[in-house]
Amino acid sequence: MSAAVSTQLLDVISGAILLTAVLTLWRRDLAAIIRLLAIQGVLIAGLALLLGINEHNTELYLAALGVLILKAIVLPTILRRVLADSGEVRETAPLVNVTSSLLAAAGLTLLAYVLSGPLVALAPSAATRALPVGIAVVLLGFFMLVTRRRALSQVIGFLLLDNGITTTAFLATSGVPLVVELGVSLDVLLVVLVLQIVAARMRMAFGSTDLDGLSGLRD
Amino acid sequence: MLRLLRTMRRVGRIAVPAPPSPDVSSQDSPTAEPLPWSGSLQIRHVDAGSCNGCEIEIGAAFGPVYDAERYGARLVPSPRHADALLVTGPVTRNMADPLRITYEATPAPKRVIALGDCARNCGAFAGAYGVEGPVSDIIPVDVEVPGCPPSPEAIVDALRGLTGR
Amino acid sequence: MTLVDVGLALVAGGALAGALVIALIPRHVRPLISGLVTAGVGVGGVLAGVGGLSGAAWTRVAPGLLPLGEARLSVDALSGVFLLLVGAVAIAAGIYGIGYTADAPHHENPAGSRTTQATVPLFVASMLFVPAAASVTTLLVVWELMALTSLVLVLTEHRLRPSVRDAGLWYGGMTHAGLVAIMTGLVVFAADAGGETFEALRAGAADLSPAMRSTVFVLVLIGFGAKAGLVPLHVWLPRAHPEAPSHVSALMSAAMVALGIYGLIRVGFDLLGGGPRWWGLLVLTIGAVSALFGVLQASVATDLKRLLAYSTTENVGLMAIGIGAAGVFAADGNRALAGVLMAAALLHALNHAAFKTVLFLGAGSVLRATGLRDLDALGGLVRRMPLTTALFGIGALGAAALPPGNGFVSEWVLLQGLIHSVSEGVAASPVVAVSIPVAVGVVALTAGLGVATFVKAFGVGFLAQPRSTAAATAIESPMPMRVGMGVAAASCAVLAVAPALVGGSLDRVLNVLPEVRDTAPLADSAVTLRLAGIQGSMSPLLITVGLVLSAVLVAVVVRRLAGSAPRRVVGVWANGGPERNSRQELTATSFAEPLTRVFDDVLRPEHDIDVTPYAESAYLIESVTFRQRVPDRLEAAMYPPLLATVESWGRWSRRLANGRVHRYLAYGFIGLLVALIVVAVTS
Amino acid sequence: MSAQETVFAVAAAGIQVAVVVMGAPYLTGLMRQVRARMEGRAGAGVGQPVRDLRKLFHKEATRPEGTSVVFVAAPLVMLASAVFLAAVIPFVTTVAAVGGVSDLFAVVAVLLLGTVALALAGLDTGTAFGGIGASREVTIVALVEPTILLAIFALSVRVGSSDLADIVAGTLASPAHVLSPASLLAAVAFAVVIIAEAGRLPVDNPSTHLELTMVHEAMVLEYSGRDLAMVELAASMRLALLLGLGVNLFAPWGVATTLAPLALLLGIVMLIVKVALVGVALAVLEVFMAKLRLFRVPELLAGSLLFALLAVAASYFLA
Repeated sequence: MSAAVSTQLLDVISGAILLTAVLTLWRRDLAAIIRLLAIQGVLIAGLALLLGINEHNTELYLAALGVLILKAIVLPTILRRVLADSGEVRETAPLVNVTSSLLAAAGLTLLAYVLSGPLVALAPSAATRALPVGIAVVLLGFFMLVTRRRALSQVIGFLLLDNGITTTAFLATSGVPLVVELGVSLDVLLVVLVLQIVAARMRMAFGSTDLDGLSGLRD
Repeated sequence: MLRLLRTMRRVGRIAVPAPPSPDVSSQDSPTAEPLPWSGSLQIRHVDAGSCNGCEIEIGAAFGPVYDAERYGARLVPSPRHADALLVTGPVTRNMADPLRITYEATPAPKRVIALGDCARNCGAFAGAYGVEGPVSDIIPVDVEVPGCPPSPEAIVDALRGLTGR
Repeated sequence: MTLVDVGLALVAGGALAGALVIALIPRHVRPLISGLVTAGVGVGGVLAGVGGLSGAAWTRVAPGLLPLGEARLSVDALSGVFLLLVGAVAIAAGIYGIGYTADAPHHENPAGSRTTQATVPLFVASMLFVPAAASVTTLLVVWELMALTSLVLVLTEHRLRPSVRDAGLWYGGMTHAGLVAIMTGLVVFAADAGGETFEALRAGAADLSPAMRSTVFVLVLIGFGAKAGLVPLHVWLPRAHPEAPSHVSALMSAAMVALGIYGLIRVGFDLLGGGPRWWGLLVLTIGAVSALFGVLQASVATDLKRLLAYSTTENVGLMAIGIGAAGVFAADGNRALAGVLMAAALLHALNHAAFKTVLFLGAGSVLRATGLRDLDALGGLVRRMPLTTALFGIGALGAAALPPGNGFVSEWVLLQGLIHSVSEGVAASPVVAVSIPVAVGVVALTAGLGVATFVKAFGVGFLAQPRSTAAATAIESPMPMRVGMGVAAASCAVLAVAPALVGGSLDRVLNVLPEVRDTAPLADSAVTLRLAGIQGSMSPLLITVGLVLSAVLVAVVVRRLAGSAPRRVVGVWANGGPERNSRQELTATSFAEPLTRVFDDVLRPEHDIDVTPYAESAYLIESVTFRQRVPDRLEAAMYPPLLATVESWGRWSRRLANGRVHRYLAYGFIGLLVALIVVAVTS
Repeated sequence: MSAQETVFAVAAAGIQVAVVVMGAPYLTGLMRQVRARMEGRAGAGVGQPVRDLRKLFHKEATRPEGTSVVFVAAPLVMLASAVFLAAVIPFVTTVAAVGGVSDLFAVVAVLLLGTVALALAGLDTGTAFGGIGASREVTIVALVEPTILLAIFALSVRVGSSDLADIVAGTLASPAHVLSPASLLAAVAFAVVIIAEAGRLPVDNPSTHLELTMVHEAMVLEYSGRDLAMVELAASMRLALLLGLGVNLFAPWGVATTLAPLALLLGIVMLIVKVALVGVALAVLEVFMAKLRLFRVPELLAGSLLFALLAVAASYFLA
């Protein structure tokens, strides 16, 4: 693969990762958001694969496979099951309305570009130039975590955050060591499972997973 | 979206094949001549007091099965855009003036279709206290479509008589 | 004797002699004389401006004229362009004033009073001397004169409406706060530079410490920003401009506000010689916020003159965006781009002066004919006042930044300057890379909302059916008012189709500001506007001609195809209803309702709904009253706390003033001692 | 440019106008036909809008009492702006007779002029629906504007100019750029803009009969005869212009860079083919869409603004 083509592919994939992150903020339909998350998982796996091909790194192939299985298949399946159990199909009333969320997303992305400027300057390459995308996804995930009410949306925000960290890691260092990546991924899986249980408990207790209900628990 | 697409492919074309063009001379009304510059007929529908039976049939005539639009007929939201008024129901007292105003608002050349027995001769409502009279008492009628309610085929035939297609 | 001599002599002599004459003559001839004098002073300004723009530097010193020193005047191209601007506005406003200030048959026009009529030429003259002033003292004196005369004019109708007094208070407060800021800044500057003439300041600026330069810049930015109506110092505009007589509103909004911009350019780029990048970013940010906030308030305003006042904040914001971006690029060493952006700001100042004059004069004609400023009660004026409507339309086209209007031209140059901030392969600094796209977005949203604003002002105010008897019985304004508006509208038209004509002049202006000049920003070409240093060309003339040709072509073809039978006049289609009722029409409030809802979070409008049922039953409703008020949220958030603080200081300081003369003398003595000790310690 | 070339260039502009004026109604007809077929109907045929227009031109024109010259002039302004744009946008060739008219900002502004003329006419009738339509239209216009200008910004970075001819020629010279993230994001943003400006689903439903849901239609309720014909023709021309602009910005292949007759012919054929393809795609997509609530439209536009902003950011940082 020629350098120009791989750079272009890298740009397109990282652009698409950012796009899926933004779309998760846009859509209200939780099923569609989960689908977007799965697509994002595939894209991140593709990114790892591309970097692996570029650097002839077997470890990255394995990482790509791991990411694909976990982020594109396992986690979305779990989320779909939670969704089916909960019966809440839409994020009805986010704390910040969708229009403002999108404008905030624009601001966060620009912020990510500014923040990563010095980092890119350290080792300019095609991969590091796409670094802002990873950081932007982290910020968007955090934003979603902060502004959404449904427990499931929060889990999705958390996953978005994790996807952002993974993307950043791949772009910045061409992948963290495989062991670390696997460890983190298992952690994430664990967290999601715990959150699923918490959400189920919440629903039993309050009848919905609106996190505002929890504020009644303070002393 | 995929589901919808599959449905579309399964159903395919549901419009019935177009029957041969009706013979204009066989219409009930002698004045039913096609408009100049035929092939296009914009219609403003006026419900002058109908029981909504005719409306259901109009809906059917413009639905996918009879597809009156294929002959160049189209319902429009303003009499200014219209070539023909499609009037249903006996004209009630409250609708007599609006009907006149609507007729006045339609640019020439224009045609009026009285649709259904009520519009032609007040049908079952003849002599009722709230009824002013048939459409022809209020504005000049060019085409009459009998029936209570008229069948979609009859409506389509009447429209084709005006579009000339 | 140069053109500038003649012009400024005409300004000074005309204004002083004219004011004296006006004060002595009887009431019924005052409008004519005052109008002619004002226009004459304006002609003097235009002459001086043309002289200044022709390039030769001009300086005159009058020692001993001012109490503390000499009066120093100097006119260069930068002064020239603002002299021209103020002079031209004064000509239109002066002619207009002949009709506007005349008494109506049965009641006295407050704008015809002796004070007001004599003050108008003085106000114009003091404005004209601001760009000509060439020393700190001179500038401050004429600046204060301008502030005082305009304050007198704002208060003209104070007997009619209490809101005028309120407006005067706000205006006086803001303008003096601004004066204090300018004075502090310039005096500190002069003290450090070792001289108070502009030459001395220019020479001494380089030796100032960066902190001192920045202090001076921020202080003058506050002072001139308050005069220019930049957010958050804009609060006086939407109060004072609606309450002043309309020809004065035009002078204030089109000319005086531009002098704030003049001051900023003069001190920031000329005297201080440019500065670090954050100056530019600061001005850019303030400009962007002003543009957006101004247009947002304008788009939901229902008072025509208040709408125009907020639109002034918007347009000044656009100028500030240009100046700020020019500062950023000048600091980065990209002088070609900085030149284009500065040219855009100056061109926009000219365009804004032209269309805002038309609009305020038009609003004045409406006010005079109907007694109304409320768009919700206007309408249908196109039949009663056709010429006023047409002229207002020209102004609105310019203000909406649509081709072939004049506002479009300067916004195009501004956008071109902004979008060429990066070219392929050249990595821009992150700050620029973020702020410039956001600025483009702001300019674009401003343009879009500007369209909505002026469709509302023109469509609701002048078209459709009258919404009140006052609007239904309006009569067209007298000849001088129409001529005054016509002059301004004609200059709009010239600027709209042939902006390339001013290219040479703008280049000479930029020669004064070497920081932002590389080559002539608008290459000289009569037909097409070509930008120097960047790839961009647009021909307003050809676009206008093309549109007209297309319209003729379409008209001819349609006539051939469809004939030219006259249209049958019919009743309005009201869905079969009997007749149209002007209560069915959209009002300005309802027209702006979707925008109000979209920007609900920012505007936070206040609603009052009163439902009055019939006495017989609570379920039968007799009437529903709906009122909406969109308060200025920035003002509400910032000023009450500030005023409360000031008030508490005032209460505290009252303890100092207990009425004993001894104590007052003691304050003076202590003050003197402190000053002496400071001098002793520091020297 | 020699005299002969100028004549050729003027002729090319004339050809563009002729193609757009003749082709636009057929494009509308094609899109309606595609929609009808997908709904299982037979459809009125591709030529139906032409028949409608022919009839409308010969019908009586009316003018509501109490309207001003604005009401009469608005269709003329709208159609004239569309004709002007058909002449100056480089659809068939990038060689223009005169410079300085095909700047993208100016093109967008002239398009806006037509919109504003119609909005004023809607207000001028003094009816509730005309006013509502005008109010909604300018609201949408105000919110679309930032997206358009930012998308233009993103596109102009590549070639260092916002002149359409330069952008098209630049893309022709280096076609790989079309697949860059900046270009793709700008394309998405521009697609939303086209939908909003042309009044298509999900922003506006061009075939609605219900006044309360109308935007564009509500403003033209009072027009009849030749005035209505002009408005309808202008509306289809605007759709054709926007689609043509879209395809030429992102897929300019076939546009002639010379004035050779064969190249011009190819340009015309390619233009028709490309616009027809995009039109069909748009019509197919519309079948699956419902109209958005008016107050959900800002969400869509904020999304497109975000894309445009990202496109600009990408063109800065990934360049």
